[in-house]
Amino acid sequence: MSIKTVREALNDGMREEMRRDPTVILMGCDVAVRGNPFGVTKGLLQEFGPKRVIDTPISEPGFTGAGVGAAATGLRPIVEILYSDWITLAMDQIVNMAAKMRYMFGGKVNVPLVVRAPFGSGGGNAAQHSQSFENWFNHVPGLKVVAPISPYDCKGMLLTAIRDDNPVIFFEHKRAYQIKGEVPDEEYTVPFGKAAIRKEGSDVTIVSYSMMSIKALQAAEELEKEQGIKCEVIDLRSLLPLDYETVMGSLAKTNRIVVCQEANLRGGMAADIVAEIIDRGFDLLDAPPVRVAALNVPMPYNMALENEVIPSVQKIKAAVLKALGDR
Amino acid sequence: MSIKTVREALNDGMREEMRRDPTVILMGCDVAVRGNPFGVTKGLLQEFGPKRVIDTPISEPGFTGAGVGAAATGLRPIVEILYSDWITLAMDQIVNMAAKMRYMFGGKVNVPLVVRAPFGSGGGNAAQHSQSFENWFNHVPGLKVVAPISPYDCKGMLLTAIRDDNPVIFFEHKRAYQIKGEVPDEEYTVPFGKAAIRKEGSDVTIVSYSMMSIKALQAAEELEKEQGIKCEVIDLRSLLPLDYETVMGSLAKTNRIVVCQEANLRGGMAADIVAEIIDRGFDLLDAPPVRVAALNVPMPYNMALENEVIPSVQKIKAAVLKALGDR
Amino acid sequence: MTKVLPREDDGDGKCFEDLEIPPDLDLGRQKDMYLKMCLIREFDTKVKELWLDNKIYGLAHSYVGAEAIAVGACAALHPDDYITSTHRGHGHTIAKGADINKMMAELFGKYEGYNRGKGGSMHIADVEHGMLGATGIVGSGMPIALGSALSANVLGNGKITICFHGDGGTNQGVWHETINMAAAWNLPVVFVIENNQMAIGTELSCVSKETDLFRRALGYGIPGVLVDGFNVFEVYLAVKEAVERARAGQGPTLIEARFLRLLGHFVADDQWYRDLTKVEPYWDYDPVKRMREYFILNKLLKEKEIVEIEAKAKASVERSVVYASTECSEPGIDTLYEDIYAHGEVIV
Amino acid sequence: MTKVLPREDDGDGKCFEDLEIPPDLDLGRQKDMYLKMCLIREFDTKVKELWLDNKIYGLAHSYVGAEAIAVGACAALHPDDYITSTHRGHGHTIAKGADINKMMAELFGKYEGYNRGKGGSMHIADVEHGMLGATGIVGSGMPIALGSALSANVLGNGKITICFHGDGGTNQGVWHETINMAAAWNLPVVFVIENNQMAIGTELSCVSKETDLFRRALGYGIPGVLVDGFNVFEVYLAVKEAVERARAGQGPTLIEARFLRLLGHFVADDQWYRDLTKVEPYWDYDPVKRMREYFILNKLLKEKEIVEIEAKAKASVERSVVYASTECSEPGIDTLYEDIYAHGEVIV
Ligand SMILES: Cc1ncc(C[n+]2csc(CCOP(=O)(O)OP(=O)(O)O)c2C)c(N)n1
Ligand SMILES: Cc1ncc(C[n+]2csc(CCOP(=O)(O)OP(=O)(O)O)c2C)c(N)n1
Ligand SMILES: [Mg+2]
Ligand SMILES: [Mg+2]
Repeated sequence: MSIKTVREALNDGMREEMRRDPTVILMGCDVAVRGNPFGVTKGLLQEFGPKRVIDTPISEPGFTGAGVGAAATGLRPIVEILYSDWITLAMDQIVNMAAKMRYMFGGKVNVPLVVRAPFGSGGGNAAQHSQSFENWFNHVPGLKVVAPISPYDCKGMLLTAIRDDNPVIFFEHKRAYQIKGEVPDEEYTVPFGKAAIRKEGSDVTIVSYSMMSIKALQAAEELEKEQGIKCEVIDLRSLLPLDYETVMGSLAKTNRIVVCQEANLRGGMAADIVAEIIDRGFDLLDAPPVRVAALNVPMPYNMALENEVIPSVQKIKAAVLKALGDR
Repeated sequence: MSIKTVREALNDGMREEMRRDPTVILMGCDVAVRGNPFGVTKGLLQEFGPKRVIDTPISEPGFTGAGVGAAATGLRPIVEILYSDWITLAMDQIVNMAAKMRYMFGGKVNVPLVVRAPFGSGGGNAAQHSQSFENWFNHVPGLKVVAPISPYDCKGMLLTAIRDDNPVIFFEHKRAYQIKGEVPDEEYTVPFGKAAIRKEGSDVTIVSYSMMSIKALQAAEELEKEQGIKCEVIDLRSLLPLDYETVMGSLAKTNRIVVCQEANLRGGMAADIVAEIIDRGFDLLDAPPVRVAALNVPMPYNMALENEVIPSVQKIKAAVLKALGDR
Repeated sequence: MTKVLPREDDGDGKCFEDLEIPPDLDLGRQKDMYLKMCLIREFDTKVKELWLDNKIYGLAHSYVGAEAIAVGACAALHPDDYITSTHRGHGHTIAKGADINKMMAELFGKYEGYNRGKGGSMHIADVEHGMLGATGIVGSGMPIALGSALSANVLGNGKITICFHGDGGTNQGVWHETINMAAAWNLPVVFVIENNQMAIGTELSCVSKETDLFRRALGYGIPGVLVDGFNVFEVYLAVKEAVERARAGQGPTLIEARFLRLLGHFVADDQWYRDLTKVEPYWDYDPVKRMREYFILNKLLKEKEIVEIEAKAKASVERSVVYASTECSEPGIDTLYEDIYAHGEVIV
Repeated sequence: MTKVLPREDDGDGKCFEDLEIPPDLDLGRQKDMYLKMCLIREFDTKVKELWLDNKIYGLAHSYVGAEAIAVGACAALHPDDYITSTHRGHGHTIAKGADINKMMAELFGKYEGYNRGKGGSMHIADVEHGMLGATGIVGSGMPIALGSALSANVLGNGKITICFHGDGGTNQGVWHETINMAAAWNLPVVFVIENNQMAIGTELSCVSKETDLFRRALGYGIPGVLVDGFNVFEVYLAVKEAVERARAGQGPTLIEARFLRLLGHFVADDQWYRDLTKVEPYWDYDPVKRMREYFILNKLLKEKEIVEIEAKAKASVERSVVYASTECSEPGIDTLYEDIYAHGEVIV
């Protein structure tokens, strides 16, 4: 085990996988010479050369599509969209080509493509650099969607994503690169479709992912210390497929549930999870599920306003109390 | 009153509004010379000339963005994306520009843009010509989203959309153009944010929109005739804003609810509505809300398979019975 | 090869020249090419009939009139090279060597079809023969070709990609992005514009000021070539040269094959929006007819031999209809979730 | 005007020529232009300081070194003409006549800012002066310019649009789509490429084979012009000619203003990835310095007069900081839902 940051874990993941498998390539704006503006891909050009680590022009639709075509013909491309807000540019290639090619062609091709999409809010980056669109992709059969947050999961799921023969949208949180944690020195992978229980508890289940799972954990710890409330915190890690077994198992224990997302509330993933929970275990619920999410506004620049929009630890705590309201 | 098809109602709507307001223009692939492949814009070129009725190159991102720029500088453009599946190409301009410009610029511009996007499935058009993405836009603050189905609503809401000073995504169902209905001869509009109750009933509320509201009505009629079950059928018409007052009012009466969408189930609008219903009136529910939607598969070409995927009258009826299950 | 062909309003189309005996194609290969052209002609003539007869559904676009392009271009390829396609993919698929039975089965929505009945006309694909699939979204095949060229480059397998696309497709953003990247990275890809001067009902000259599309090559630092798109040998020669450049590591070429759309946009399009008297004269350049005349004129084949080829094509297509309609099965409901994800994984 | 300027690796940059007295700009206008260039220089020098001092946050990109382009181009416009911008928008905003106080207030996130504190550097907009907003998504301003040109055409109001964009932006699909449509429809728009030969850490020559970007104009049937982007008068003259063409209904022009990025990509970029010794010589062409020398050399202004202008710029910027930091208010939480929708409509 070593202590690594998320940045290092992702970098190691790509490096090791590129060493192991010569068909893995990386492409995106500034991933090569500059090692990506966040430093995530540093050193890869030097080790693997410009044929496999490719600085693209600013052509997101085109280079994402090139990733699809390359994936269909024998490579395992990792495509980077520096801020996931701009994945808007590549929607056609992701949704209408990557996700559907295999099915449309009767199973004759695999599309082992990874789209790395740093996402999330914070830092006053305003409306075009702060968005979270995971539910858009959750809506598209043929894709897989993951959003790990710990260095361990980031590396382990990146390996799984690269090795998966399906297109995977890999949401890494752009304010998490400094987060540190233990990472094994030997090779390992983290499977998709398995949630992690970050904290056990019997009073309320908190379902979360990415940065929200860190906030949820903090909320749970504060609630325990301050009021003796025992929350069970689930970090989904994988959104499609999603580990409803773990979610429902926890709900069966707590009978109360809070679902958190960083995206705007309306039309988001949390609603989908709530609806599924209703389908799968309405009778388990002692109280209505509560959602925590960003307000339904474009992200304002002013950081005081921004802080109001982004779902906070405080709001998660309030949601837990609401879920417990009639107890 | 006259009997008109949806096609005629939409054509009349554009024509009358273009007569009334010289700032209304129309652009898209084949909207001018060919009057759109579905015949919806026929005759407009002849009446308003090529400056206002513009055959674009096949450049969806660019001409949608041109609509945004034109809207910000004094026009009221109607932009057509012939099949809404390809709105994937214009996501950046819609989501990051049209929806946010006003907010980002501190309220200094209006963006009175209408994006007409024929959507929906049927006819063996396969995976890239059958999709419904309304929940993507529902997720984006700054947009309005409507999906009328009757000729009356189509025309009335198109006028409202054109006159609205915000960007509106106008989903017309591409298999509805032949649907006939009464349309007033005089000018009228249908407001956004007001649902229509298509059938009153006291046993179960069915929430639906676009083609699903026609199927819901048929399901309700059959259920009434066959089993005496009285469904209240709500046609939302407007998805953002959404008339929760009507929905919750109906639920207060029936205490059971079915929510229908034509889009793939996972990540769709129905989940969002269910989650909102939970927030607004959990205690009103005598049974878990039931969703009806397309299966989570890309649309297959084979029409027998396609028919399995598209939500049917039969599935709505089964959902109603499920909602009544424990009665 | 860069003579300027007449545009639609030039009327008589006299600039199209007769087919000349190509330097490096022996008669056997020429006969092969003629057979493929006839197969395309027969196939898409039949498809129209079947569509109007409700045997085939969805959207189907005919390659009739464009046969010289797919056949001429694919003749310059190795069997394991790649091509990407458009919404008008039957011709490409046949030219690349597909089995017509499996194509027809696909259009009938049968499980034995290339796409197991899930794709239909607009997504016809024959990946085994390097045909990377038709796509219903204009322009969306461009970056796919970039990707297959990129993979050839990384894997060093020497494969070439031909990227077919229409004049309409040249105005999509990804067209520009794709050509710029292919040029910057010197990739082994040949871009073939099927410039039939129409996109549904929109004439190219209404949506692009410069209608000499091959001139755009200049902005990317790659060669641009204009050829007569009704002339199978001219297409062949231009593509062959481009393929050789690509194989030699000299990067992409942009080839504009200019011709005119002779039929409607899709099989049931009656073209009310178009002055058909202007189209009429261009039937003289019908590539199948021209090649036939070429064989006779140059005394390469006897009428009887030609008829044999034509009959063979016709019979194959007839056979494919019998196959698709009587010897194939409907995909079962149990196949619905099949092949969404690889290796049998199902996510409901 | 189409002489080929040296690329970065040519080293000495001798091809940049001295500024010559422009035929139609009187000294008053030249002084105005110099003041604007100084304002941009001072403003963005201050912004860097403030950002490093945590007074300003988010992403901020400096226009230092590019002053000649925005100022030269906007000098050719009427006050009610339009411009569109990029992520590097401060220079455009100032050149178009914005109030520096409101700009600085915006960067401080204050309610008195142009965007009510909701936009910040990357979305700075001054719609009243025709500045249609900065955008953080490279290329996304292109079709906005197409739209304003379209509206001018429909409304017949004679307004011209200048569309500023970087070399990086020229490789986005919408760039191609926009220029093609503008050409096809003959719209009153001037495309000005700020070719600083870099996009963050990526050199243009690595991502485009043809680095003479003005040559792309050929593919669209419009004029393409190359100018020295460090030379305010050359930019002015080229844009003026293009604006006149546009006003006369002769459609768009593509102007490449070639220069070199002198500073980091954004205010805190230390450029470790770049060989700065190659950049060093280009500081000789610093447009502010060059214009200053021009005034002296041609004996148009005395040192004292120049210093006065410079001091005025400096004082304005100092003043704006005082204004923004002490005389403005934070936007209240109650403004959160304000201006998402028009006319005060709130959808929670
Ligand atoms: C992105 C997109 N926009 C519009 C359409 C509708 N459409 C289908 S084919 C076509 C014309 C294509 O023209 P071209 O590329 O020249 O090919 P052709 O049909 O002439 O062979 C159009 C506009 C589409 N399929 N995809
Ligand atoms: C669509 C998109 N891709 C990538 C980025 C990240 N990015 C911001 S500025 C920039 C470089 C832009 O280069 P250029 O257009 O030449 O302008 P310059 O910064 O040189 O003035 C990049 C890649 C972005 N903002 N938007
Ligand atoms: Mg065409
Ligand atoms: Mg640049």
